[in-house]
Formats: sequence, structure tokens, C-alpha cells
Amino acid sequence: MSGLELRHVRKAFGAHEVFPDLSLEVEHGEHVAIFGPSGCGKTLLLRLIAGIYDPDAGDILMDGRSILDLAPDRRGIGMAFQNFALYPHMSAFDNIASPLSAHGNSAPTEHVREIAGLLKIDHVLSHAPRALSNGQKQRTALARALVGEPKLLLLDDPLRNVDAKLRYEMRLELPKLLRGFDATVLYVTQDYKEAMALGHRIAVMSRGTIRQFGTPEEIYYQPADVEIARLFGDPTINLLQLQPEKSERGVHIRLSEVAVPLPDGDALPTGRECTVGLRPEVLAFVDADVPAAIPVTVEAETPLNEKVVSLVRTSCGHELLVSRPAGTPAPASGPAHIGVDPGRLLLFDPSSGDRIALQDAVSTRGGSTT
Amino acid sequence: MYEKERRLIEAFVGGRMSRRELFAGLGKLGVGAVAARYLLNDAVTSAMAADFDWMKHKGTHLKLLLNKHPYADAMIADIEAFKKLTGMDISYDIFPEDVYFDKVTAALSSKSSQYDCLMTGAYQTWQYGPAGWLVDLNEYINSDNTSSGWDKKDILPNLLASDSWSGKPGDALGGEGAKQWCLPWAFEQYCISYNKRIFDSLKLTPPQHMEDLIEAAVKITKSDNNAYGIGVRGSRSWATIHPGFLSGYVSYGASDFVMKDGHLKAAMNSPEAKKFTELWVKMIQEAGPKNWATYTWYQVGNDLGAGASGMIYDADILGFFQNNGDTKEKGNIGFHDFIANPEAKAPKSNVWIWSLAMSNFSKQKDAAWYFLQWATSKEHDLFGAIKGDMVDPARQSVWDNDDFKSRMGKNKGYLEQFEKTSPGAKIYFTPQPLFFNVTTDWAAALQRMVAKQVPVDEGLDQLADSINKQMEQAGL
Amino acid sequence: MDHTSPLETIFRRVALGVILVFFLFPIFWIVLMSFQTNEQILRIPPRVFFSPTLSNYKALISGELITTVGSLKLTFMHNLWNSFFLSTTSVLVALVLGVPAAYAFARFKFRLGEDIAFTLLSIRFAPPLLILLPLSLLFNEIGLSDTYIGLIWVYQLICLPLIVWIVRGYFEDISPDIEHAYRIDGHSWAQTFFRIAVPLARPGIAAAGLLSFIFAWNNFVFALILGSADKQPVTVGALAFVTAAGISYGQIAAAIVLSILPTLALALYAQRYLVEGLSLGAVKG
Amino acid sequence: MNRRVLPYLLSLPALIVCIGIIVPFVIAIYYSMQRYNLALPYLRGFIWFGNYQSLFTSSEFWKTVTVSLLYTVFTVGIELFLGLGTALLLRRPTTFNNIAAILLLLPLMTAPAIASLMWKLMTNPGFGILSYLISLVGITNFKWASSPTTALFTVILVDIWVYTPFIMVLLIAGLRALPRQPFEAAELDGVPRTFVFFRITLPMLMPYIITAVLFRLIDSIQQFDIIYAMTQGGPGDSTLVFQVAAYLEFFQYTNVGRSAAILMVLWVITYVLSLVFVKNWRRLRERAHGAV
Repeated sequence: MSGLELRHVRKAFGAHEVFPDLSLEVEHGEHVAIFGPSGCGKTLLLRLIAGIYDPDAGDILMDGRSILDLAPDRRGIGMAFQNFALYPHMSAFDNIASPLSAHGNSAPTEHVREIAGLLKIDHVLSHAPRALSNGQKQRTALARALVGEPKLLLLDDPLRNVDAKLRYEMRLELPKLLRGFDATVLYVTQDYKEAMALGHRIAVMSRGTIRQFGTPEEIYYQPADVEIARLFGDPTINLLQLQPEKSERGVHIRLSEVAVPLPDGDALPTGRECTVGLRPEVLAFVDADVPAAIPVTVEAETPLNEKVVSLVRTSCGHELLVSRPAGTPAPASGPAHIGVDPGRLLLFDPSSGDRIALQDAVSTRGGSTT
Repeated sequence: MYEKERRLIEAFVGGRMSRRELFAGLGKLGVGAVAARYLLNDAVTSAMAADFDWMKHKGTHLKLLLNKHPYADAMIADIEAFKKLTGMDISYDIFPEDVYFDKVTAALSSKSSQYDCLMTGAYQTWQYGPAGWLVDLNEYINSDNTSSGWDKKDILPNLLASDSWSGKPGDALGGEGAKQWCLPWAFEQYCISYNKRIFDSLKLTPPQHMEDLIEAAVKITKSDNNAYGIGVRGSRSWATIHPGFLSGYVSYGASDFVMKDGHLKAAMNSPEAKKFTELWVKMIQEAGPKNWATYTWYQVGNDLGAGASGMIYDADILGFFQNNGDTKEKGNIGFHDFIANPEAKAPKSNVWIWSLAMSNFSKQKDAAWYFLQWATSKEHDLFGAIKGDMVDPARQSVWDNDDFKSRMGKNKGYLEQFEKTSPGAKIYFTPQPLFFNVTTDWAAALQRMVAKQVPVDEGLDQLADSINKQMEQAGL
Repeated sequence: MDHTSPLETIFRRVALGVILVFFLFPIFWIVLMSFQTNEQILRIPPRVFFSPTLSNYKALISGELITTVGSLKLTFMHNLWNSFFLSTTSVLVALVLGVPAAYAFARFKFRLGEDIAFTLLSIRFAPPLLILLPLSLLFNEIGLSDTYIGLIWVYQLICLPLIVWIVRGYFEDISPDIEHAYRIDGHSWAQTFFRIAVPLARPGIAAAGLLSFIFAWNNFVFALILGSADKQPVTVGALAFVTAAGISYGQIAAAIVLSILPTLALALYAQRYLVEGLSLGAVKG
Repeated sequence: MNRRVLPYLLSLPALIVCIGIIVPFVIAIYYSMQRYNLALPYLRGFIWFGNYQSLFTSSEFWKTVTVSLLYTVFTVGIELFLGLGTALLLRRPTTFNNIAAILLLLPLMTAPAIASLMWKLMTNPGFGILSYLISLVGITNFKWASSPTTALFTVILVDIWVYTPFIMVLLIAGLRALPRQPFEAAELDGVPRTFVFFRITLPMLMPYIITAVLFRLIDSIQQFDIIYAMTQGGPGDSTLVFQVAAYLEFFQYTNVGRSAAILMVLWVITYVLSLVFVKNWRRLRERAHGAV
């Protein structure tokens, strides 16, 4: 039985329709990251689930039962808000204890201390929210969401308003912490790394619809469309407008006049342009004598911690980013050659942006990760 | 009670003996002052009860609507006597003078049966009467329900007439078919109250007429007495018109309205009216209070009492209170009658009469009439005049009373001015329901003239026009 | 905010000084007058130095005014009590009715909501004179004339719009997420309203409550027209010192001072809620 | 509780209480269409808009409209300026400022009906302290409420004295309730203070300003206590505002119909002014919060 299910949810504010028809099914105990640009309706989705808003149509179910007729306080949900939403007139302790006291737990002290210990805020429990640092506020908000051991935990971009260092720490810490709770988790974020790190599955939202719902690997290697491909990955994917050509050996594209063969696909578009996606790590510097080596000119090079990114230009003028692990040798400038792994090449329909499935791309390469 | 004492007290109650004589007589008989007073009250009550069934409405509860005023205070001080005489219970609501008539209008216009009797002035009855809020007291005066001791003829006839009107605009007060809307209780008339200290220092005598008055007032203003010459009211209200102003106005032979073809026409722009108004405006401009346009009775009074003005042309009782209260000029105030027009022979004074009326919404009118009888009786008027501050009582018998005379005699010239003014003291306004519209506009016009926004001549023409228009609109 | 130049500091202090003098000098003068006899007050020119007397206060508090004529009864303390009772109960009723309504207008967009809010405001500008005559007729009919209940009802004209509109603004300034969080924690709507919304809007409720108390206190026309003498507030009572025998400025001054005291006490008490405004500044979304 | 029903449940009690007051209001509208002078009962009759027609054709009435509007514009304008200035001076919650704010409420606590008696005394040319003080600087013939040229000024002065604290207290509360982040950011960025005031403080404070001004506007155009006690509408008709005119019509002239008509005109003016303000208030609120 699924932990949470949204069935054909529709929600509009006046003439503005945020969700035309939204469905989502989350397994019990699963951690799902809701990822999407700001304004796509992620937060509203959580609020519909929490009962802050009612959908105009459709149904929301938890453990197979509709929760629409339950008031927010009866849904058994924990939620952490992006702006923390701490009660300014109560101490951190009372903030955290709020869900416990609401359910008539008369001696919440131990429980609060325990969770505060887990989140390393046990020393500031007596402080008022305004006396807490942003990180402490965020942990307090998280503690408050967790303390009632809810069946469903909604985290609305909880790391958005904290500084980079803390965000990095929490990104490592949070999955471990959540594993200790037997809750279905919906985690809203705008940061693809957070989504990849925290979600068993990722739901990618865009303009009120879920564009793709899958494991982080699926999202990365088989993005549903060009937009998702662009959102995941750093540096971003290289996108080229090319016209696949057909020859007796199959279909190929040309980079610097060198033919790069494409795997067989269902209806490979020939004779018209399409968008070719090449992740920087799919490209690699090779010696000139390697077959199908593509001659390029190295324009610039940027070291990025564990990897180095080079900007190269093909002879027909396309600019490409090439990434390699730091410490591997490569020409810093001037002429060079790169090679492409055709199996990891992505092809998108230029008008709809949808990915054009290439034959066996995943089955042949599946399992390999970054 | 012993025969001798009884006879003494009866003589007093019958008005044949003064209070002082009575007490002296009782003292000779070995009756102490306190006991004498007790005996007296008892005797007065029983004397009143002698020929009339005062107890007829025993147990009834009456409620009065009263204005915070020394006259009302005097009545309240005597209210136990009424309770004892009639066996009725009585309670009262007192409201400050500033808002009193608002309360009356509100209470009566909502047809509230809360109040049985109320204090009023004659002008107000010109609205209340036609509105159907008051009872015509003639029905009661001439009935069996009136004690023979309630001597109608003893009430100053001018006042009794001033409180009665037929309800037809322009009909003479107290004339044919007049209804007695209320009964005079105590009143005030208008004379010159002056500061003897200032007058002596400038070797002035009380002024004889308007021009004389202006001359004296200017002299005082220019002297180094830190005082201006003449205090009169000036606020934008009927209160500015009815005291000194109207008294002088009528002395010059002017009137507020004339009857033309069965309609009332404003006469504020008649030659006599213009002549007097010119003088009045000049008087204020040259020797009046600087803040004249905000002045009402209490500022006029204050200034006299504090020595800030040399004299006032206003109510005699206003001067009296300043002469007898906690004021700087206590005892320094003198009184003099005033004939504004040098060609006139006797003073004329408009009057303000505090009167008592019966609400038409009262549910116990017969009992209420008992109260009115008692409150306007000789006995109560005398009590108020001697023991309280009911200083201008409405009954001749009180003015003839020696105790009262000796009390008032301590105020220089008070009794003399009363005697001279009283015969010509009555309401000089033409009764009509737009009285307050007319007098308020009149006051506003005076304010404009004094501020030199408009010449007197023109201002009065405008005023008459505007009033004629209003009368027409109201269908009068 | 702290980087003020010395010149500006001087300017600020002078400006504040002028303002304080303008607003407080008349009060100071009234307080002085309340310790003077009428004769002392009415001097030319006015003087600051005098031998103070407590007679005005004695007369007001004991309810007896000793004059040359005799002793007069004053009902001032009863008027003071009426003012206190009418203002307090009216404000409490207005809070009970107005705060939930203000919350509804702030939090919910509902059909006719703005119209209802504006209707509540519009009763504030129905001129009292306009409705007093029909109202007194109506009150006679339904037995509410000359009752405290009737007066408290009419006083809602003054208090209710003020409370609804001021408190509404404060509710709107509270981040709705704080309330949502509390609901999700498992609290009912009512618990959220009383434990989150109301405490957070407290500065606004205190300000609105205080102001409507003052306006109710300063009113006189309602009680004057609709109540008998024993229900009159201090505003009517103080006019009793204006009589045909003159005006007692000293007693009026003392009456003003006495009538200010309860309101001042309330303001001092409410002050700690008023300043909460800043400390909760971070709440605003 | 149902989200749809709840707001009605919350606001209806307040509305019901008010409806009890609206009934007499409707009766009053009916009165305004009658020839209805209590003292002339036999002339009573329904005359449609006769009272209004007579008002609109009378120059005195237009003078009343002008004086009322002048009074309103000057009192509210000056009070807003002074109230905002004072609120800015007392913005920081120091003990001194808090005490000063409470003391500055004192004028509001003195009932205008009585305080005006004191103002009359204080402006008396003989005993008045204010007249005395200005005479020290050489102004000896100032007539305050007694001269047509200065009467309006004087009543406006008293109104300012009484009601500026109302605006002040609402704006102090408003200023202290503003979020601090924008100011901190501006300070860090070294934005000039005048810029901060006009571009941050004032816009954020606007909803509070509108509320305060709205209530002052309603009260000011309906002012009665101060003016009646000080001048009764005089000298001449230089301070004859709506409420004083209507009061005289009702209580002195017992002309219920005309009084009701004057007040209805006042009501309509107030209604329109308030509507404009409330519309703006909503707009500014929404701008300050970002529409949902």
C-alpha cells in the first residue's frame, strides 16, 4: 500500500491554475525529493497535503484513506517550513514540544531533549527564537516536525535559508537522521544535489506538472526532457542543435566534421535538426590517433575542486564543456582532440524538448554511475 | 401646641408677620431656635394641609427633570417637606445647564414617560407646547384639584402671561385663548451690575442710557484698572439676544417682528432697531470684552466677579452671585436699573423665567399637578428665596417679605432696580416656533457686525431677509 | 539608525522638546489650576506661583461642595464610576466581537468579506445625532432606554470599528505559516487562534483597546440622550460645574485630572504590550 | 471547522450588533425626506428630496461644506505631519521614549468637550495663560476663537492638540512592528537615510498611516465637541461645520427633517472618502505582503 497518493489533484487561485491535473504515488517509508524551479508549485503541493489548502478536484490519500475531510491537525503530518515558522513568543523547547502537547502528552521533556540532542540544539532549548542563529532555528523547526514521529514528514526546502557550510553539513546529516524515523518523507528543494542526496526518488516539477518521477539515476541518465537534463548536472549539459545524418552504417551526427554514430533508435529523426545533449563527463580528451577523435581548440580551463572543466571549440564553432577528474593530464590550451561515448549521448526532440529514446542506452550502460 | 404659639405661627403662615418677628415671638415664649424651625415647618405643612387633601396621591412616585441651577438646589433642599405633605415619593434627574435642554428635547421627542415634571423657560415651550409635549395647565389651575392657598394672583402677572401662549405665531403672550404651558417659579431680569470699586476710583455713577453707558465703558477700558468697560454675552446663540440686548432694543421702540397681512415679518432692520444696534455694536467694539464672540453668561459673570470688567448689562442674579460668591470683587457689586433709550421714561427688561411644566407623557398627571402646585406655592417660593438662592422669586408676597428684603438689601441697589424694572419686565419676543432659528441668526449677524465684516445697516437688512425667507419656508 | 551627526541629535532633541511642551503645557496648566481656587485662577495676569489648595479634590471626592449658600451634593464620583464601567464593558464586548471578526477579515478571503468589513467601518461614520432620535424611540419600545446594556450596545459604534480595523492590520502582519505550523502540530483552529494569533497580535489589540477605551471615555452624547442622571459619565458630570452661579474652573480642572487618571493607569499597563511590537518584528513575513 | 463557514461565524456577531444600529439609520433616512419640525407637527409630510434641494440651494450650506472640508484637510494634514514626526522621534523603544509616548497621550485622554472649556479659559484675553504668553512676545490683540479670521485656526489648533497623539500612537506601534531586515540591509549598503525613509520606511508604514488617517478623517469631518464648546459655529458662521449645523437644527430648531438631511450629506461624503481610503489600504496591504 502506498504511503501517500495524489489522484488527479486540481488547484487554481482565481483564473490562475497552478495544478491542472497532478498525480503522485509515494511508497510507505520512501523519501521523495520534490525538485523544481521556484514558482512551480512545490510548496503548494506540500500545503495541499498538509491541509492548509483544499484541492479543487481530485483526492489525496494516506495509507489508502482519503485525508481530504481531515483538518490539518488530524492528518498526523509533520512539516518544516522554509521560513522556519517558529512561534516567536515561545522558547525553543516549547516550540519543539508543541506537537507533543497538542496530543496530550503531558511529559514531553524527555522526548524533546532526545530529539534536540540528535539535532545538537539541546543547549539552546530555553532561548526564544529571536535569540537563535539561523542554523539553530532551522534545527528547531526540524525537531518540531520530527518530534511527533509523524507518518508523513513534509520538509519545505529547510536548507534554503541557511549558509553554505551548514547546508553542506546538513545534506550529509539529514539522510542519516531521517533513516532513524519510519516516516514517508516529501522533501522540497531547488538544489539538484540536495534532491539527489536525499531522495530515494525525485519528482521533477515544472509549471504545475510532474515532468518525471524516478530514481536519481533515472533522472540523470534518462531525463524526460531537455529541461530536466539541463537542471541536473554541474557543469550543465552541453546542448547542440545538429542534424543527424543517415549513412549505410546507421545514423550519425557530425562534430568538427567527424562522424559520431548514434545507437539505433525507434524513429531517429533524420533530415531535421534535433538537440543533442552531451554531459561534460561524457567527453574526454584523447590522442589524435584514436578513431573518431574530434579535433578542437581548448579555449579555457577552470579547476573545480575534484574536477577540471575545459571550454573547447569545435571547428564548426560549437562550444563544449569537457570535464575530467583533477590530476589527469590534458592540454591547457591550443589544439587537442576529444572523444565521445556515443552510448551516453542524449537526443531531444527540438520542438517538444522530449527525450528521444535510443536503443538500449540504459540496458547497455545501466549500473554505471558517476 | 400652645395657643399663643399657634397663633404666632398662623400669623406668619398667613403672611401677616415676618420670619424674624415670628422667631422673636417664639423666643419670648421660651421656644429655642431649632425647635422653632421644626415647629414652623410642621406648622407650614399642616397649615397648607388644612383645607385641601394633599394626601390624595399618597404613595405615587414622581420623577423630575431638573437643570443644575441654584433654583433647583433650593427646591431639592425643601423636597422633604413635599414628601411629608403629600406622602408621595419623588426623585429627580439633574443635568448640567450646558446640556439640559438637549436632554429635555431628547426625552420629550422620544415620548418617554420617564419624567412627570420638568424645568423649562418660556421660549422652549414655544416648541414643546405646539409639539404636544406639554400639558396646558389651565385645565388644572381652574379645577378642584387646586388648593385655595395657591394664590394665582400673587404670581407676578407679567410672568404668568409670559408663560402662556395660544400657539398661534404672533399671538400676544397671555392673550385670548392662551394656554398655560408652564408656571413661573423664579426668574431673572436685566439691569446694570457694576463694580463699585472701579466706579468710585473713576468717579463714575451708574449710566443712565446707552450713550452714557458707552462713555463710561470707554472710560473704564482706557483707565489703568486692568478692566474693560462693559460685559455682555456674544456667543452664537439665542442667549446673546435675550438679555441686555433685547431689553435695550425694545427700549428704543424696536420689535423683532411685525404682523403684516396675517404673516410675521422680521423687523430687525427698522430705523429704531438700526439705531440701537449701531450703538450696541459700537459699545462692544470700543469697550466690550476682547473675546466677546465666545462669551456666554458665565464668562460675563466671571469677569465682573474677578474685576476684569467694570459693569455688565445682564441678569441681576448674575451680579448677585458674583457679589455673594467666592470672588475677588465679593461685596463690591452694585445694581442699577437701566433705561437704554434716553427718551423713554421707565426701564423695560426682557425676562428669563425658570418655570415648571408637566410632561404630556406623564402617566400620573393629577399627582404631577400636586407637585407643581407645591413647587410654585408661596411657601416653597419663600423657602427658596430665604434659605436657598432663588433670588428673583416669581411671587409678589415673597418680594414683600421683610426677611427677603433684608437679605437682598445687602446688595446695593438690588431691590431698587427690581422695583423700578419689574413693572416693565416681561417677555418682549414675538412668540413663534422658530424663536431659536431667529435668535441664533441674529447673534451670528451681531458677530459679523462687531467683527466689521459687514456694516450694521447692511447686516440687519440681510438678517431680516434671511429670517423672512426662513419663516416663509416653514409656512409661517 | 545609530549614525546620527551631533547636529542631528541636537535637532532631534529640540524638536522633541518643542513637541513635549506644546502637548503637555496645557495639561500642566490644568493640573496647576486644579490646586487653585476660582479666585486664584481668575487673576490678571495669570500666575504660576500660588498657595495650593486641595479643596477642589475634596469637594469632588467627598461629593459635597461647600459654598456660601450651603452644601451642594455632587455626583462626580458616581459619574467617574459610570465612565469606568461603560468604557470597560464596552471595550471588552467590542474585543470579544471585534477580534474574531478582524481575524476573519485578515485571514480568509470570503464572499462579502470586504463588504462586511466596510459595513462595520461605516457604522463609525453614521453621525450619532442622526440615529439618536430614532434610536431613543426604538429603545423605548424594546425597554433598553436608560439601561447600561443599551448604552454598551450603542458604545459599540465607537469601539467596534476601531478594534476591527486596527487589529485586522496586525493579524495580516503575522506570517500565516506560523499558524499553519501550529495547526499541523495537531492543534485545533480555536487553540491556534487563542495561543498563536491573539498573542502575536497583542500589541495591536492593546493599542486598539486603549484607543477605543479613550474614545468611549470621552463620549458624552450617547449617555446624555439615552440615559438618566444616574448613568451619566464623567464628561457630562464635569459640566455640572458650569451653573447660573458661575463656572468653577478649579473643580473642572480637578475633574479633568481625576478623569484622566484611570485612563493613564490603563495606558501605563497597556504600554508593555504596546512595545512588544519591536521584539516581535522578526515575525513579519 | 469548515473553512467556508468559519469566517462568517467569526464576523457575524459583530455585524449583527451593528445591524441593530443600522435600523435607526434607515429610519433617519426616511426622516430626511420629510418636512418634519417637531414644533410644527401639523406641517409634517413626505417631501422626497425637498430638504436636500433646500440645502443645495442655500449659500449657508455650501459655506458649511467648505468650512468642514477646510477643517478636515488642515487638521488631518497637520496631525499626520506632526504625528509621523513624533513617532519617528520616539521610534526606538528606550524607557524615555516609552514614557514620553504615554505622556503625549494625555491630550487625547482629556475629553474634548471639557478640555475645550479649559482652552476657552487659557485663551481668555485677561486670565488666559496662552494670551498672556503670546503677549510677552508682543502679540496683544490676538482674539483666538472670537474673531472670524482666527476662529477656524483656533479650533484647528485644539483639534491638533487633542488628536495628534492618536496618529502618533498608531504610527509608533506601526514603526516598531516593521521587519528589520530591509533596514539592516540598507544600512549595510550605506544607503542615504532620506532614501531609506522615502523608499523603505514610508511605503512599509503606509498601511498604518492609511488606517490612522482614515479614522481621523471620519472623526474630523464629523467634529462637534471642540467646535461647539469653543465657538458654537461662530463668529458669524466661520466655524459652522456639519455637525454643529445639524446639532442646531435638531436640538435648537427642532427641525428633524433638515437636520437628518444635513447629516445624510455628511454621511455620503464620509462614505465616499472612506471608500477611497479603504481601497488604497487594501492595495497597499497587498503590495506590502505580496498577493497570495
